[in-house]
This record gives sequence, C-alpha cells and structure tokens, in this order.
Amino acid sequence: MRATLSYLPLVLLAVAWEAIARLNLVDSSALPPLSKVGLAWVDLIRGGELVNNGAASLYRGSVGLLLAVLGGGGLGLCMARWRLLDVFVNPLVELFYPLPKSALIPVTVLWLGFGDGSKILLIFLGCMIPVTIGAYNGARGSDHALVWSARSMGANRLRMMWDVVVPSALPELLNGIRTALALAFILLVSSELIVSQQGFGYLIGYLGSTGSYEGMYAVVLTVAFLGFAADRIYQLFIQWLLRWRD
Amino acid sequence: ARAEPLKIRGAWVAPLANLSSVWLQKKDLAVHFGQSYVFEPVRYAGTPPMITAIANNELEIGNLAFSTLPIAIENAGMDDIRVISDDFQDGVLGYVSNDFQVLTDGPIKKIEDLKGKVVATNSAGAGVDVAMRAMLRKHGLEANRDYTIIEAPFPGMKSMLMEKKVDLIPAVLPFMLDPELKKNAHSLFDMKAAIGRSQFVMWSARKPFIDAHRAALVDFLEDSLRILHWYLDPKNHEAAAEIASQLTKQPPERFGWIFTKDDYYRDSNLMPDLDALQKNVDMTRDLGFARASFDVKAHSDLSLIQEAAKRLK
Amino acid sequence: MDGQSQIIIERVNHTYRPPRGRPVLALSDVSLDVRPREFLALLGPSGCGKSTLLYLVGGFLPTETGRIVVKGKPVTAPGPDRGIVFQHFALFPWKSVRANILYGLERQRMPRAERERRAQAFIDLVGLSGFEDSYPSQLSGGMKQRTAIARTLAFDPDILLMDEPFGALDAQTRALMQTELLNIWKRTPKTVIFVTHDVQEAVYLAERVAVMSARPGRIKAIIETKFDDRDPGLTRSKEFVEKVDELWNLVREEAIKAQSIKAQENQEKKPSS
Amino acid sequence: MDGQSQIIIERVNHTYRPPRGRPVLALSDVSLDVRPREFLALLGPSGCGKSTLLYLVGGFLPTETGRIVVKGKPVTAPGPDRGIVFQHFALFPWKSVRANILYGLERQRMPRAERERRAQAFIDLVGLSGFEDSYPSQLSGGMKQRTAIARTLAFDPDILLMDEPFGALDAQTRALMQTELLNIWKRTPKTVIFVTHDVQEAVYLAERVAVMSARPGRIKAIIETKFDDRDPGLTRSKEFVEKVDELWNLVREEAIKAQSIKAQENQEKKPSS
Amino acid sequence: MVAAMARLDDTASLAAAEAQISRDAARRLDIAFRGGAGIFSILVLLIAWEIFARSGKVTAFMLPPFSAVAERIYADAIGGELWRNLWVTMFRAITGFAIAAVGGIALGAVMARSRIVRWFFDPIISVGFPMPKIAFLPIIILWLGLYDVSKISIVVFDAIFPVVTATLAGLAGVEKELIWSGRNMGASERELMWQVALPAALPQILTGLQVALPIALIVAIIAEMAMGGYGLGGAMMSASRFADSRGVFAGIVEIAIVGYALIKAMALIRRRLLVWHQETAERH
Ligand SMILES: Nc1ncnc2c1ncn2[C@@H]1O[C@H](COP(=O)(O)OP(=O)(O)OP(=O)(O)O)[C@@H](O)[C@H]1O
Ligand SMILES: Nc1ncnc2c1ncn2[C@@H]1O[C@H](COP(=O)(O)OP(=O)(O)OP(=O)(O)O)[C@@H](O)[C@H]1O
Ligand SMILES: [Mg+2]
Ligand SMILES: [Mg+2]
Repeated sequence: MRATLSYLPLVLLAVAWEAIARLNLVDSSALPPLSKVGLAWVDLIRGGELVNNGAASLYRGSVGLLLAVLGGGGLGLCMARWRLLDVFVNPLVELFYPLPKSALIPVTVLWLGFGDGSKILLIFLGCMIPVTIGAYNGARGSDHALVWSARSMGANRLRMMWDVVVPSALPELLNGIRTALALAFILLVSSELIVSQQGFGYLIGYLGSTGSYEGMYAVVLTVAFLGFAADRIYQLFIQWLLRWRD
Repeated sequence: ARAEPLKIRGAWVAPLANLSSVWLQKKDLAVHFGQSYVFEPVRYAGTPPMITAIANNELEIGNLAFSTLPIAIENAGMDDIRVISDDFQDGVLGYVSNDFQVLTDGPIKKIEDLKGKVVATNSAGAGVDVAMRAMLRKHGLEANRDYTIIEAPFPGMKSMLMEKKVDLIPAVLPFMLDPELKKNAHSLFDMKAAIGRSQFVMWSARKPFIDAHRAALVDFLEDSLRILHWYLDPKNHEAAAEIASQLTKQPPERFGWIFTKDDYYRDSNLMPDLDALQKNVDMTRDLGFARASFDVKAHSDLSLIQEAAKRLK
Repeated sequence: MDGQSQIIIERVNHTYRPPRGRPVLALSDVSLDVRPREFLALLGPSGCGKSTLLYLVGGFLPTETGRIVVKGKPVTAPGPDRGIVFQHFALFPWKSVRANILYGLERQRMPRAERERRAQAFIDLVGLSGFEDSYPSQLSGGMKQRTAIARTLAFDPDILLMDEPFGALDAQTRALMQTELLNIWKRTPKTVIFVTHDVQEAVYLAERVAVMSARPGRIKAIIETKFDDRDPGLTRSKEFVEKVDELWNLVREEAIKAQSIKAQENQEKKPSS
Repeated sequence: MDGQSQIIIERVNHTYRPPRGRPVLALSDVSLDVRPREFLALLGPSGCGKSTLLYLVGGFLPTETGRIVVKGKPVTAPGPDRGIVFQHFALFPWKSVRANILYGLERQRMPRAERERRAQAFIDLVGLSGFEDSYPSQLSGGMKQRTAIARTLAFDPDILLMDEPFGALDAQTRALMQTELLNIWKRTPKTVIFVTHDVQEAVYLAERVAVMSARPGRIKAIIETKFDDRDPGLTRSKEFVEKVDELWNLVREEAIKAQSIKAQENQEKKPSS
Repeated sequence: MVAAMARLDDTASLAAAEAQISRDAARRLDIAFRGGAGIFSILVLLIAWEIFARSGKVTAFMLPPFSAVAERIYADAIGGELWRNLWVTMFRAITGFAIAAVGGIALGAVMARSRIVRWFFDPIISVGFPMPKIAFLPIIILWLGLYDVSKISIVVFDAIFPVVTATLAGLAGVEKELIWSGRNMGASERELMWQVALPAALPQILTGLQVALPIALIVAIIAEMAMGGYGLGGAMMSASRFADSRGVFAGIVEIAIVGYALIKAMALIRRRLLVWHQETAERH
C-alpha cells in the first residue's frame, strides 16, 4: 500500500503518456500509447531478445561502473591528498572531463577495438567524472583534526586515507557514485547505439531504425526501470552506510 | 588438425535492406559456414564508423554506399579497398526508387519552391542526401545558402513532415509505404530522376585481406548467393515476410513488398553495376563531397563473386 | 638543549596564513624543554597559541622556523609515540565509542582479545560502560570528551599532549579523572604536556607550569610546582594556595594585556578603515 | 504553577531514540520553575541531561510528556525570545565573526547602522576586536566560544539559556565575562538558565542553583544562593564557601552514583552478552 | 608589503620577519611551480601524441599528428567558423547549465522541505535520469523544434540530476545545531533554507554543479551531433561523416580547451565561495 502510494507519481506519468498518445497530441507513430509499448515488451521478453541483450549490456555497464568507482574514486582521493599527483595529473583529468566520450571512439578503438572493451572504456571514462570530482572535493574537505587524530594513533598515510579520508569524503563520494550509476545507463545505450551486435543500445537503435517504436520504447523503459531499481537499491545502501549521521 | 575457420565480420545499417541483416536467419543454407569461415554481422549506426572499423581491422566486409566509398579511399587513405559485390541498387527499371515527398496540400509545388525552406535528410553525405542535393542543385538551389538541411532518422520523417517541421523528406522503404504518408503526401521527385540508376550499396573489403583469404571468401560469397536466391524466390515469399516480421517486431502483412519488384533491385548474381557506380562517384565529387574522382574499376575485384556464381551453376 | 630533555622546543615561530586576510603570528620565538617523565602544564590566555604549540609538537603543523626535537629526533610527522587529546575531541563520527577507542590499538597490531579487553578497561575507567555502541553524535559533551581521553590513553603513548582534556567535565568526574591520570602517569613512564585553564588543576597535577603570554604566544614564565606528597588536603595547604595565587597573577596580567592589545589594535585600525 | 513563573517545567520526560540501538531515557519527570529575572544555575554530572533540558526549553526538541510553559505560552518552537549559547558553539562556519553576530540582529530587522554598532560593541566586549573578519575555523577554542556568547547576547533575548558558556575560557577571561554577564543581567530584564560544571561559578553568579541527578536526570535539589552583595571578597566569605561545599557534596554524590549505575549496568550486561 | 607586515607584528623578532620573507618567496615560487606544472603535463601529453602519431604505428586517419590538428584549428579560427560554432555551443551549454543549476538547487531545496514535492519528484528523478533520452529525439524535435530550445532542454534534463541529488545529500548532512542556531535567532523557515541550510550544504552543492558542468557541455555537443545544426558538435559530426580525422580531432581539442576553461572557472568560484572551509586552508 505504502509502496504503491510512493510510486503514484510514476503511475500518473504513465497515465499522462497514454493520454497524450491516445488523444494524438503527438503523432502516434512517434509516441505509441504506453499500453502498446507494454505489449511489445511482453513480446520482447518472450522472444528472449530483451534478456539476451540485457545481459550483455549489464555486463558492460557493471564492469565500466566498477572501474569508474574504483579508478575514479581512487584517483580523486589521491589527488586530494598528494600534492604532486594533483599538480601533474589534475590538468589532464580536467582536460578529459568535458570531452564527449563518443567522439573518442576512433582513439579508443585503437587500443581496444570495437568490442566490449571500447564500450567499457567509454562507460568508465564517462562515469569517472562525478566519482572523481566527488571523491576529490569530499577528501579535500575532511576535517584536519580527524586526519591528525588517526596519524597520531599510528596510522600511516595509506591507512589514514582509508580510515579517515574515505569516510569523511563518503557523503560526497556516494552522491557522485549515484550520478555515475545513472550515467552508466545513459552511456551504455549511447555507446551501443554506435556499433554493436547486442545490448540494449543495439536493440534501441535497431528497433528505432525499423520504425517499430513500440519495441524501442519498451527497451528504453526497461533501461529506465533498471536504472530506477539500481538507484533505489543504492539509496538504501547509502542510508545504511551513513547511519552514523543524525 | 584443420585450420580455424576464417572469421568474417560484415556490417549492416538498415534491417532487411542490407543482406547481412537477414543472412544468419538462413544460415542453414550456408554449406561452408563453420567449415572454412564463420560470418558475424554487426550493426553500425552509419557508414562512417564502418570506415574507422575497416581501417582498424575490426571489420572485414563493409557495407559502403557510393557516397562513402570515395571518403574511405581519400580521407581515410584506404587505397586498397575493393568493391567485391552488390548489396542493392536504386533506380533500376521496374524496381523501387527512393522518393522525395512533400505535403499534398502544402506550399511546395515544384522544386524551386523549396527556396528558403527546411529540408530533411537522414545524414549528410549519405547516398540519399547526395542525390537530393544533386537534384536541388540542378534547380539552382544550394544547401545552406538557399535552403536549410536538418538531420532526422528515417522513421521520424513522416511526423516531421505532417507537423510541418520540414517541407521535404526522403521516403525510403519501408516508410514510403506508410498509409498516412500516402494519403497526405506525394512525390516531388525520385532518386532516379535525380541521379539515374545508382549502385547504392556494395560490399567492400581490403585487398590484403582478399589476397590472404581468397578461398574462404569465395565460399562465403557462394553461400551468400544461395541465401539471396532463397530470399528472391517467390516461393519463399511468405517465409521471408515471416522472418522480416520477427526481426522488426511488426506484423508479417506489412512485408508484402519484400524481395519483390516493390523492393530495391538486387542483382541475383550479386554483381555490382560499376558503370553506374562510376557515374555516382563522379557526381559525388561534383557536389563537393569528395575531392577527386577515381577509377572504380581499379577499386573493385569482381573475380570473387564471379567465381562463386560459377560454382553455383 | 641537553641530552636529558625528552622534548626540546627551540625558538619556534608559527604564523597562520588564511587564504584571505592577513597572516596571524600565533607563536613567537617559543623555547621550552620538557624532561623525560615530566608532567608539564601549560597556562595562558585564550588565543595565545597553546593548541598551536601542541600541534607543532604533535607534528601536525610543520615547524617553519626553529626546531622541535622529541627523544633526540626532530619532529617531522605525527607518530604514535605522541598521543594527543584534542580540544574539540576529534572523534571519528562514523565509529562507535568502542570502535573509536579500538582504532589506535588496531593500528598497533595488538591481538584482538587483548585490544577488546583493553578498550573495555578504558571505557570503564572513564565511566562510559553502557555506551560502547553509541556514536559520538549520541553522546553528551562530557561523554565525548571522556571518549577522546580513553582513546588516547588506551594506546599508551610515551608522550601525552592534552588540550584542556577535562574542560567539559563536572567537578567530581574531573577529580576522578585527575586521579586516574596521575595514577597512569606514575605507573607508566610518560611525559605529559597538559593545557588547562584551571590554575588549581595545573598546580595540583603538574611538576612545572609554563605560563604563556598573550598572542603572539611566548613562554613568559616557568614555575616549579612539585609538591612532596599529593594528599587530599594538599589543595588547602599554604604552599599550594601561594603557588596558585602566583600563577593566577601571572595569567591575569597576560589576559589583561591580551584585552588591551586588542583594544589598541582596534584603535589603530579604526581610522584607516 | 503560578502566574509569577517565567519558565514552568512540569513533569517532563525525554527519551532519545537513536535509529539503531536502544532508547536512552535522558530526563525523567523533571519539574522546575524559574521566576522572572531570575538567574538559575544548573549543576549535574556529565551526561545527566542538562543540555537536553535546555534544548527542550529552547523548543528545539519536542516536549513529549509533561509541559513547558514560557511566559504563559507552551513552548512549541524556538524563538528569539529565548537565546541559547550551545555547548559546541554552533557558529555558522561560512560567516565571519562579525557576520555571525550580525545574523540575529538582521533577523530582527534592526537598522544597518544600529546593528553594525551593536555587533562591534559585543565583539569588543568579548575581546575579539581584530578578529571581526576571521572565520570560525581560524579561531582558537576560547575565541569561538566568545563569539557564540557575543552572538547570543547581541540580539538581546529575554531569556538566556547558556550551556557551559565559559568552559573553554582561561580563568581571567572567564572572570571578566562573568562580570560582564552579571552587568548585562542587572541592566536589562533577563531570565537566565546557566549550565556550568564549576560550583564556585554557580554560587557566584546564580540566585538559585538546581542540582540534577545522574542519568536519567531529575531535579535533585534546589539551593538558594542569593548573596546580598557581590563584592570581590565574596568568594572568600564563610557563607559562600559553605554553599560551595554543600553543593559540591550534592554533585559528588550524584557523580559517584553515575559511576556506580554504570558499573552496575555493566555487571548486568556482562553475563547476558 | 613585507615591511608593513613586520610593523603589524612589531613585537615579532627580526628573525621572524626574515623567515617570513623567505617563506613568502617560497610560496610565490610554489604557486608559479603549480601553474607551470599543469602546463608541463599537458605539454608532455601533446608531445607524446605528436610522436605517437608520427611513429607510423597508426595512420593519419586514426590519429593525425597534433601539429596538423593545430593547423586546422588555426585555419578555422582565421576563417571565423570556429568562433561561430563556439558561440552557438557555449550558448546552449551554458544556458542549459544555468537553468539546471538554478532549477536543480531550487527543486532539491523544495524537495528537502516539502514532503509532497519530494514524494512527487523522487521516483520521477530516479526514473528520468538513467533514461536514454536520445531515444526520445523524434518527440523532442516534434514538440520543441529543431533549434536551441530542444537542445537546451536535453542539456537541462541531463545536467539537473547531479544538482538535485547533491543538494538533497548536502541538506541531509547539515548539522542540526546550525539549524537550531538559526531558528533560535528568529529565522523563518524560508530564511533558514537560504541563510543556514543551503550555505551549510554549499560544498556538496558546488560539487554537484562541478559534475553538472562537463555533463552540460557533453550533452550539448552530443545533441548537436545527433540533430545537426551549427556548433562544435555539428562541425565534428560532419567531419566524422567525411572521415575527416583532422576535423574530428580539432573538435576534440577545441572542446577540451573550452571545457578546461569552464572547469577552471568553476573551481575558482568554488575556492572563492568556500574560503571558510577546511579544503581551502593550507595543506600540510
Ligand atoms: N587555522 C587558523 N587560521 C588562522 N588563524 C588561526 C588558526 N588557528 C588558530 N589561529 C589563531 O592563532 C592563535 C592561537 O590559536 P590557538 O588555538 O593555538 O590558541 P589557544 O591558546 O589554544 O586558545 P584557547 O585557549 O582559546 O583554545 C589565535 O589567535 C587564532 O586566532
Ligand atoms: N542525539 C542523541 N541520541 C541518543 N542519546 C543522546 C543524544 N543526545 C544525548 N543523548 C544521551 O542523553 C543523555 C543526556 O545528554 P545531555 O547532552 O543532555 O547531557 P549533559 O547533561 O548536557 O552532559 P554534559 O555535561 O556531558 O554535556 C546522555 O546520556 C546522552 O548519551
Ligand atoms: Mg586551544
Ligand atoms: Mg551538555
């Protein structure tokens, strides 16, 4: 009951969609009614396409995201604490942030080809932005006295990073990861749209190019729903992790 | 022990239109598949990434259009690329030609009326785009000077025209068959009128690859021919429509035209029309999309497909 | 100066440079020697640089001019030989009371059972049994302070730097903690620098009391306050009261000076601004 | 109870319910009346609920059982009629000393010139001239505390709730601040609840001293400490020393009880865990 | 300046003043070094690029040498095309970013305060952000047209999410004593939000904005690539259509420079706004 109530806005949105399509407020070939999208979804599930392509996508997405969280988080934390790294690496990282990663495909395929590798790299690079910025700013803001405290109890620099800098950077870092989580889904689709044999992006591009918009939206909504579910689970995780805050 | 079968990756963009996109569905006809080669069709969002992929040895057989072939040779520096077979052609008598349509009760009555208007295209430099620009130029209209070009995906073209966001759209298969479009729009000119018969899309591969794997490629082309023949055979029309339906998630009734005369022309021997191609390439250069022209014969290697066709007989 | 000193502070200055605004000279030319096993109290008006001096000895702030030598080695970084109780506690907010206290022990690779036992002993010592699993945000001010004390005492550093460690405690708890601290100090060989605002406390606990001048902090005087016996009646003895008075007067002078320096600065500033 | 009381606290309980872990009963059945213009000190062992009681009167925590009435109206929300000095200062870290002090005055829509003048006066009063533009992170502990005092005094609330406001100050500055507080209290009609750990301070400043019992906090005793004159020699008078001793004994009992309650709880806990 | 400072602390010894001078010099050197080092590592990257491109391991199509790309940028700049495209893209990205910033902070603040608003937007944001908006391109074109409005809308929709979540997360972490303090001094709920909660959450909110800025730029460019029209993205797209590697890489470099400048500006704003914060203090 509570759950339905709290997701009522989504239901309202769905009703609005159905109404817009049914009332022909927008050309129904561009926006099919949600109910038809639902039917197409059932078909896609039955045919197994959604599951097969989804598995491929989720693999790429989770590897890319994982790398972004570990690599980006580590980089951000280290840049915040080690001056030399900050001075030499930060300019390169900042130069990299604003690049539309899809424009880098010609370069990324140089090393990784058009297979999973280049897509994972793309997701990794894209998701790195919020994680690195969050980790960097969070770590820079950590209370000096806490850092000192740990050091004076015998924590070496590395230990201190893990014991103090990471927890104090956590609120910002976690929010960065939340953004990265959502970005991962967007990047996943856009990287698979360009070239691939399977994946959500492949299905979207493929169904879209045949004009079967019901199917395309079914896939789009599946991606959105997975993103939504991931975000919900992640938020529960955050709550648990930050339980010490009052 | 036998050698590993050769891996051949083939590109496609549009489902149904490109043979690669329906190839695997009739894999059972491919007698050499898994023996001397394996075939792996890969979808690309357009031809430009294919060029990158070929240059990078990530793709063996590209699906280049007449307008992108010069780009691959000149800009990407792949002088060793060779046309090896046909995919489909436009403007062949008795077959369908891509259409350029306007609203029936709209303001555009003749091409000159497009001055100052907005024209949709699928992607700058694509075959359809080049043909359209050529036609407008014949009538004294230059892109960006006399009219605005915007890009939109093919399936969305109809809505854009109906909502009067644009004044001219290219109508390609299967979207030109849309009943609503048929009711409200009509043809202003077609691709045949614009550039005559065209060798629209053809399979292309690099010479070192061809030389190294000649035998396997002939096997592959032989199987491809078998598959094409199956699709073109009127006996199989219903089964083909069923495959199309499964692929595109649309009812089979909509695919009455597929592999018939209402479809693009496909040479039953997969033999490209090099004369048409030469004309297309020259025109692409004249429009400024390519810097220089070249002899298409020097950039094709038809011996493979000839050999494959011979074997089938 | 001599090999005998445990902590040598020699002509040390410290200037804070906020990102904006003018630099603040917090310590000027401070020299101080602390002998091994000595209990030294540090008195001085608010803002005179007592905390800053502890931070320098702790190795948290870099020594810019002059030098600080601890056990024969110049201080370059913090280390577990010098334990500090911060004025604002600096508890890890994401760790429970127990976990906060265990932290230093874990860093010393103490076996698990041993460190659990030790942590519990110090929790009991500061009277926090029952609150082992509370987070700092769920403690009262005094309880936080006691956690901080327990945390530092637990990992048993040779040198204790304590910045008003009993400031938030009620009189009785404070007396209890004083006794415990003295016990620990007597039992284990520790050198203590103890910042306090309570002159009585300073005289009662310390062997010597250093009085700092108003900002910029200097060592103004060092008074011996070693009494032969530390009986409960001590605080009422004439000797004791005299020492307290002497120190009280020294501190008062400085506090008044601090007020007037500020007033003067103020005067100077006014016309220009 | 009577129309005369400025603050009526009647059978108030307070339980903290942390999201995890067991609830903590901080106050149990506390009743206390404060008369208009009265200066009441609150003494009690660490963790007994003094801060909690101030939060309730301040309206920061909801009154769950019992009732709290201030100036005839039940407390429902905080308001500028009750100014509070928090134990941990709660300064706005993004505001300079001056801006922190100005904040309350701005909220009262005081004209600009007037509030600038008033803020400066209180900065001078607490001896922070020269640090007007410093941010809290650039102040020493005592300086932060003085900023917090100035901030609350500046906006001139009818009722002052002060939670160990002089805890971080050196003896002399503390004496100065005590005098200033008494001056302000005498000049303007203010009711004060003053939490302190210093029994002498309580006796010196307050007209009545309430002693709280160990957790869960109760009002254990209320002692009149009104002396006719507040001369400098007062603190040495017999009367005064006797009051201090009386209170000291009361507090000690509670502190010892607090220790033993904990020890007992501990005992009870051990076998089960 | 040093003299003035010496007078200020005239109680300080001469030695201290001298030490001061040498420290000041060291600091200046240090600042110069930091600026220089940034350029240094970028230079190293460019040189590595040039060498790698000329090494023969890659063709000029896959990776043209930097010098050729620079030439191309120069030509575009002289021809004026660069500035026209730059202006269009910046206009879209920055307008979108500004709307996302203001809207995101406002939405986050209102969500933190009002349960109803939170109830309504919470699931919508969770669904909306991971949604691949490219797929809605046809509808966006139909509704909002082909020009700036539709592109800016896409930018806003993608850039607002990090701002909203950062605002929410920041507000959730504000110490309750600060709020109490503000209440105590008579701040209304509105004033509390503006004067206490938001400033206290500012570090996190700024982090959200710092994340949103590159996203806004990227999305603006991708929208241009997908929908055509002028702008850096449009130019890059047509270059890519014609396998014009120099044009593509010129675009990449231009975007990197513009983005770098924007990110630096944002970092500067952060430093200015957070002078009071730990992170701006000297690092030891
Ligand atoms: N981070 C900082 N930035 C700028 N100035 C600072 C900083 N920390 C301290 N100061 C200044 O240095 C001086 C000494 O501060 P310190 O904290 O050492 O004083 P203290 O003796 O411990 O005072 P208290 O007894 O009030 O705690 C003060 O005037 C303070 O304003
Ligand atoms: N947020 C909280 N969550 C849970 N328990 C709390 C919380 N705040 C206080 N307590 C508990 O309530 C009791 C009373 O706390 P309070 O801060 O009122 O004590 P106090 O008398 O002010 O002590 P002190 O003199 O040490 O400041 C303590 O036992 C403490 O553990
Ligand atoms: Mg201090
Ligand atoms: Mg308290």
